[in-house]
Amino acid sequence: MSLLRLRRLTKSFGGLTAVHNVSFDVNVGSIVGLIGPNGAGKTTVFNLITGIYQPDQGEILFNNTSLLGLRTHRIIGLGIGRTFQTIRLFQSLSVLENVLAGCHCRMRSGAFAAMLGLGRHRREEKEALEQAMNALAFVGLDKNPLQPAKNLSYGNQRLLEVARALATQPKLLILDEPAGGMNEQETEALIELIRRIRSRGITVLLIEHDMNLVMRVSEKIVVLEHGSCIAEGTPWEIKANPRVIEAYLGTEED
Amino acid sequence: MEEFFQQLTNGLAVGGIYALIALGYTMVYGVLKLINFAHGDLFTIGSYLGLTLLTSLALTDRLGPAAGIAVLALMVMGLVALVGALLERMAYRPLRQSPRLSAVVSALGASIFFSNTVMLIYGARFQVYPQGILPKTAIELFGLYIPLVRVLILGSSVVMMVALYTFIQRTKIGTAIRAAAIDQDAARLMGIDVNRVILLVFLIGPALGGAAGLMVGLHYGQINFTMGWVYGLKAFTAAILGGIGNIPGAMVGGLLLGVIEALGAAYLSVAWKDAIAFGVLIFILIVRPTGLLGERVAEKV
Amino acid sequence: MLQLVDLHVKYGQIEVLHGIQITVNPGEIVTILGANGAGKSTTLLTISSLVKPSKGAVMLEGAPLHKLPPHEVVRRGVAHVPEGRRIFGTLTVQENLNLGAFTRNDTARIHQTLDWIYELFPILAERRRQLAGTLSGGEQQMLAIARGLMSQPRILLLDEPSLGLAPLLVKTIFQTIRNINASGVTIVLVEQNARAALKLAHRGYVLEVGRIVLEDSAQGLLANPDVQKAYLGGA
Amino acid sequence: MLIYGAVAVALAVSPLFLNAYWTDVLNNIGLYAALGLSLNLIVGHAGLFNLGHAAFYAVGAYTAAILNTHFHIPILVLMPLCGLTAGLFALIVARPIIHLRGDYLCIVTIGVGEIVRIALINNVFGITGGANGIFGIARPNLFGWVVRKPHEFFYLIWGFVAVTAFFFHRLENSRFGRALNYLREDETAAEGSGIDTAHYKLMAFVLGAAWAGMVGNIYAAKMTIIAPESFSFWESVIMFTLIILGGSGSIPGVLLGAFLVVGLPEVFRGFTNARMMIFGAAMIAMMIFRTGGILPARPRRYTVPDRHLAEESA
Amino acid sequence: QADTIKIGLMGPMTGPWASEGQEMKQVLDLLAADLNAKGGVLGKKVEVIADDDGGDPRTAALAAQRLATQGIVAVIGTYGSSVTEATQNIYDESKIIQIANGSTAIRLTEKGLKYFFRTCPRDDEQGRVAVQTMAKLGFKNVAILHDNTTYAKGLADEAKGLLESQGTKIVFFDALTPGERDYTAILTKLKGANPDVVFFTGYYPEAGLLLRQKKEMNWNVPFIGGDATNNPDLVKIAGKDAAQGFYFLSAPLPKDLPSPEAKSFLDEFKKKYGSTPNSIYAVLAGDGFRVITAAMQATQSTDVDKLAAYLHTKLKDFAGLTGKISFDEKGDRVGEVYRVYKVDAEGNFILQP
Ligand SMILES: Nc1ncnc2c1ncn2[C@@H]1O[C@H](COP(=O)(O)OP(=O)(O)OP(=O)(O)O)[C@@H](O)[C@H]1O
Ligand SMILES: Nc1ncnc2c1ncn2[C@@H]1O[C@H](COP(=O)(O)OP(=O)(O)OP(=O)(O)O)[C@@H](O)[C@H]1O
Ligand SMILES: [Mg+2]
Ligand SMILES: [Mg+2]
Repeated sequence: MSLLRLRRLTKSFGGLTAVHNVSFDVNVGSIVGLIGPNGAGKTTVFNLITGIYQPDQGEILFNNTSLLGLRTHRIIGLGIGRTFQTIRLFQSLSVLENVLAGCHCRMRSGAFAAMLGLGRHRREEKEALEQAMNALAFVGLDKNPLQPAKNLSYGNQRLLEVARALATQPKLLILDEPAGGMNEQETEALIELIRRIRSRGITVLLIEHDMNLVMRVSEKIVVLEHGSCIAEGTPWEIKANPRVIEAYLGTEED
Repeated sequence: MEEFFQQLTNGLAVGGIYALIALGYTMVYGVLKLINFAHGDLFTIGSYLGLTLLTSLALTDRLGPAAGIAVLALMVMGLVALVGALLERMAYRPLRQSPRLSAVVSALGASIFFSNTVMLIYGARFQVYPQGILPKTAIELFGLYIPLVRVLILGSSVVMMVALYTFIQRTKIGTAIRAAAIDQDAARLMGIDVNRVILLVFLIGPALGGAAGLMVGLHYGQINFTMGWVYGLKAFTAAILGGIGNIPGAMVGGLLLGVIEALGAAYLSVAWKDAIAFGVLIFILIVRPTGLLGERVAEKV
Repeated sequence: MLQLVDLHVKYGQIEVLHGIQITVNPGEIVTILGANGAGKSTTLLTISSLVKPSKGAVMLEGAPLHKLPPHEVVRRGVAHVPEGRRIFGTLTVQENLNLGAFTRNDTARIHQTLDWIYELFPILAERRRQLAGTLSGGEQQMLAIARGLMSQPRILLLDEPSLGLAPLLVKTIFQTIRNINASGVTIVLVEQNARAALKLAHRGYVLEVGRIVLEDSAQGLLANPDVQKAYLGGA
Repeated sequence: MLIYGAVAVALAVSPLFLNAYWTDVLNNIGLYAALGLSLNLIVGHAGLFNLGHAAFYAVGAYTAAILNTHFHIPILVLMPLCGLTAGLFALIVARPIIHLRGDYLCIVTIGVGEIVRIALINNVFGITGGANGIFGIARPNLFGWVVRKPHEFFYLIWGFVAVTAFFFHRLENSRFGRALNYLREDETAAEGSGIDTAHYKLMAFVLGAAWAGMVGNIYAAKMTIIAPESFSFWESVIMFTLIILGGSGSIPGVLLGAFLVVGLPEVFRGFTNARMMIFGAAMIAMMIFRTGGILPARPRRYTVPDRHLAEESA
Repeated sequence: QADTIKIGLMGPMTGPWASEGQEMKQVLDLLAADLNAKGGVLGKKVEVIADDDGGDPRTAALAAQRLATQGIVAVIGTYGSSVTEATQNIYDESKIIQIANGSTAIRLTEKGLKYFFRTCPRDDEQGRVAVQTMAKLGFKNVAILHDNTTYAKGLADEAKGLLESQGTKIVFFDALTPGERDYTAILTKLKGANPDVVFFTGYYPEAGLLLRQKKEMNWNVPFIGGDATNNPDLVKIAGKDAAQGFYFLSAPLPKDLPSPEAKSFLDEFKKKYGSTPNSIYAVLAGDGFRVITAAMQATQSTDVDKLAAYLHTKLKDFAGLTGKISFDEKGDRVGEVYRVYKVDAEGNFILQP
């Protein structure tokens, strides 16, 4: 059963068609990789899914509801969590508060409840704190939750983004180059993490240029070039696809 | 119809001065992302310095009107540029790494400091430029009556705008200024001396403000120590209207603001003139959130 | 040629480099390996004088670089392609490249360099009028590298040049680095892709929490079991 | 905490030792402190560059003045209504402009402030009294206690400040307060974490404005005459300045800022002519001395569940 | 018990009207020094305690609080009507006599405050004189321009009502924004309305610019100004050419006062400060000072109730610097105060018969 369904998605900027007629499905519980040369339109696809851009044409269905025209925060509320290609943390806020941002959309109490210090509000705050700490523990960042996010090293900032996205309690998690700036050892840990996320019942869609990671975690891979889908299949199929080799992978020499 | 065109020329003359001040505003903003609230007071200082130099050196008597005013303008621009550079050094440079709004407060402090210093030196009373320095000639055209001075004001604003635009867009230093505006450290890695660039901007912007101050003094005759606040606010409005940081935008914004004010006064209500101008501004910003010529924000996620 | 002598660097109160010694000989490619947060980027920033050492010195051919402002360092022929690209988002691709050549005055030669750059990265030629901020992540990375090359430096500092680049392009970039080096440019390379970096480099240093723990020829490091375990994904 | 308690006690007994003038200076400081706290929500927490806050203050003050002079409704009874009208007004004007960025928003708020002031001067709807303003506003009457003298107002005003600080402190440390900080830090990231940024920006405006409207009510009661010049651009500038100077986003900072910005010129009064010049220079000096404000906001405190702390020590 | 008698002065020492306030202080300092040289009042020296109202109501309220704590018997000032208004209650509640010098708004004395007086006339009287003058000069179509300040709007409304009631046509009625430099848009619009005369009720800086720019536009319509245009700087701003022929209303200028008091005062002022006072309001502040000290002398008391009663009923035709002074039961100055002046080619203000 498909959780996310993209149909004939098209988006252009000025004269440039960044995404052209892209269709693919992401099945419930699967890990799907989205790859392609630089500028192929991968990030743009993510931005279309999360409502940062509106498609010129096409259809995006999540759990059979259309996402077209919805603002980003609504889409997140429906159960899609995301990370950004260039890290976008709340740099001067604490690690914990970054994750609490993710909890926000699952909380209800408003300004007046807070001002009056209602019990409901206090209970909710406590729960959120608990959940945020759990998310941090899940990615292994719960050691020093009150330090500002900017003090984390690059790789840990990426993990923090993942924790924040997890705190929104997504059904689908989309990751844009999560391994960027990580060394091989750290990438190994990330692979482990992605598998654990999936085993919690969360579907994952990811962009990555690290082929080691993509090939090992994905069940399905979609390849974009110049905005269009040029291949779709299992890692083995993709690795062997001459078009993908020519456009993206290059020949293995070592 | 005749009245309409007359009002249009009235508006353009006022707008020319707004534009000139707005150019300086926009330049400084462009590089430091700082709303330099003291810019209006540099304008005031320009007009007071102009008065002092004019009366004490008697330049126009010695050199004749045209040359006299030209020399005067250069002196005023030079001195105000110096004050501007000093301002940058004392009030803004120490705050370069701090939150943006802190620098805004420093700018407000500088504005208070300057205007009250002028008051202490020159007194609270209005000061008056000597009469008859500028030619009283007027052009009569299709029933319109346009004093020559106004054409000169408008003309010099346009000339300065074009010169500045060419400088910023076409020269290497200009590109360096724009780069420093975006990311100072990255600009340093290109070999750009960012402090020099900022200093340069704080020489050019205030010089333009000073020139505008002199113009106002010569043309309108009457100056006082609080006028910079009003002109500064108008120029800021003009800069935003055109898209802040954008040089032709400042020009367009300034002229447009002048015209809106004149036409608003003429056809709607004099008393509501400023409210009308702000109303139009707000409307334009709702339609075009970064001003008329403002660049789109190139931010990609 | 370039020498870091007992370099200590602090951010605020916290010291992140604790006395680093690195020597780079003319014509070499030297790579610095290290985990996240080890201080690799900080080292490069100190060389280009954007960050000032609290103790120690950076010497270029015997002259202290750390006493110069960053723009002077560039004039001495040191180009730095920084972490996180730092391209000028609201300027066009072309203007970004022009700024790379800010310190040069030989207009004719600049055009030659530009042609070479466009040949190297054809996509940039296509996008030369586009605002750099709207480029894709990888395109921005190419632009950052290209901009660094525009100054025709004697020493090139590269901070994770392969970040976010597609596999094919990573190969191209590494080949380019090799070519540039062959043309006589000295290179200091910081890379997460340690294997590729070591294949390219002549020598390497391993940095751990602000200290140099290992220094060897590239082959030596590739063969070192500790290095293999920590940076080359085991075995 | 101890220091704050001591300061609060000292403040509470101060009217006993001060003459009417200095008590009235404290009253003015209190009014600006309350205004500063309300603007702090918008500028300090949500990071929205608002230089037109006086408009909302004016709406509250005029609502109080008009209803009190026309219908003789006791002025303090009108306080919730003043908040409501100011908040509603903010909702209406802020909705179309809330998406504007930084300095564009700034000029629009200045514009709104000026439009309101000009409308008041021009006696809009024939009810604002034009440049004369509205006079003859009745003194507040609290259960038979008529508030008239400066030290009587002192307790009314500072009582209101205390309540404000208490409420806003709780608000800061809640989901609402955090949401404002998220959008200040990075709007795209906030939206991408599931926060309705437009809604929260609007709510910051509305709540801040409503509070300023209530302060307007107290101001009208204190002055018994209000006129447009009390709601000029300069007023907005003062409110803004005191926040940044004191420490944006920090309640103690804003209170201290009110003391500095409103109190210092009074202290410099001895210098008559040079007073404002010195004040301007002092503003620059203070900003350079503490670039983030004198008492900058401190990180929020959380009691992290023990489970995680245990791991830390392990 | 106190060894001096303290009299407050509240004026705009800073802000847009700072020049007015500073001159008020000069006048009072001079008069007090004079008086003290002659032995003071009730055997005590008089001390003037000046405070700054900044030309703004809230600053004024603070200044009033401050003055009220300093043991003053009376306060002179201030200039602007809305500024005065913000302080009236404070002085009244503290039982301090207030004698305003420039606040002409009608309502200030309509509140029944026992301790409030003013040496300047009211707007309604000025309005009446203005309308009489316009009728005398034979103007049929009148344009009225004010600046939306309390004072100017009040005067404009007053004149408008009177003119309309006698059937004169008002062809223009609007307000300019004070503090600007360019009024050509308004002048162009005014010209389009084709009036016989323009009555400008605002202040001299704007009046000067209006005259100057009107001249530059080559438009020769007569202008009449209210008493806020009475200031020699008007001619400096407008230039003699442009100012020539401008009419304005004012309390008689010091130079036109034949009284020996005025003459000697002016001489002394010039001796001390180098020039004669610019503002009639500064001189009116001086009259406030002289009236209150005279009342103390006459009643041999500093009791405010006695003083107020004396000023309301007993003081008759006191020889003030600006003419004879008496107060009615509201605290208003009685008698015709306003005169009409015209600017001649030399820029002198000539009293019209
Ligand atoms: N806002 C925009 N305005 C103009 N062009 C854009 C914009 N966003 C993206 N583009 C262009 O669309 C193309 C696709 O960009 P996108 O970021 O989706 O690439 P990508 O596949 O994520 O590449 P990478 O792997 O390098 O991150 C690029 O060529 C880019 O220049
Ligand atoms: N501006 C800064 N302020 C405070 N601490 C900083 C700053 N920049 C870096 N650090 C800290 O200094 C240390 C070294 O950082 P640096 O960026 O040099 O590491 P790196 O080796 O380049 O890591 P990465 O591989 O993640 O890029 C880290 O602990 C980091 O948290
Ligand atoms: Mg991408
Ligand atoms: Mg790094």
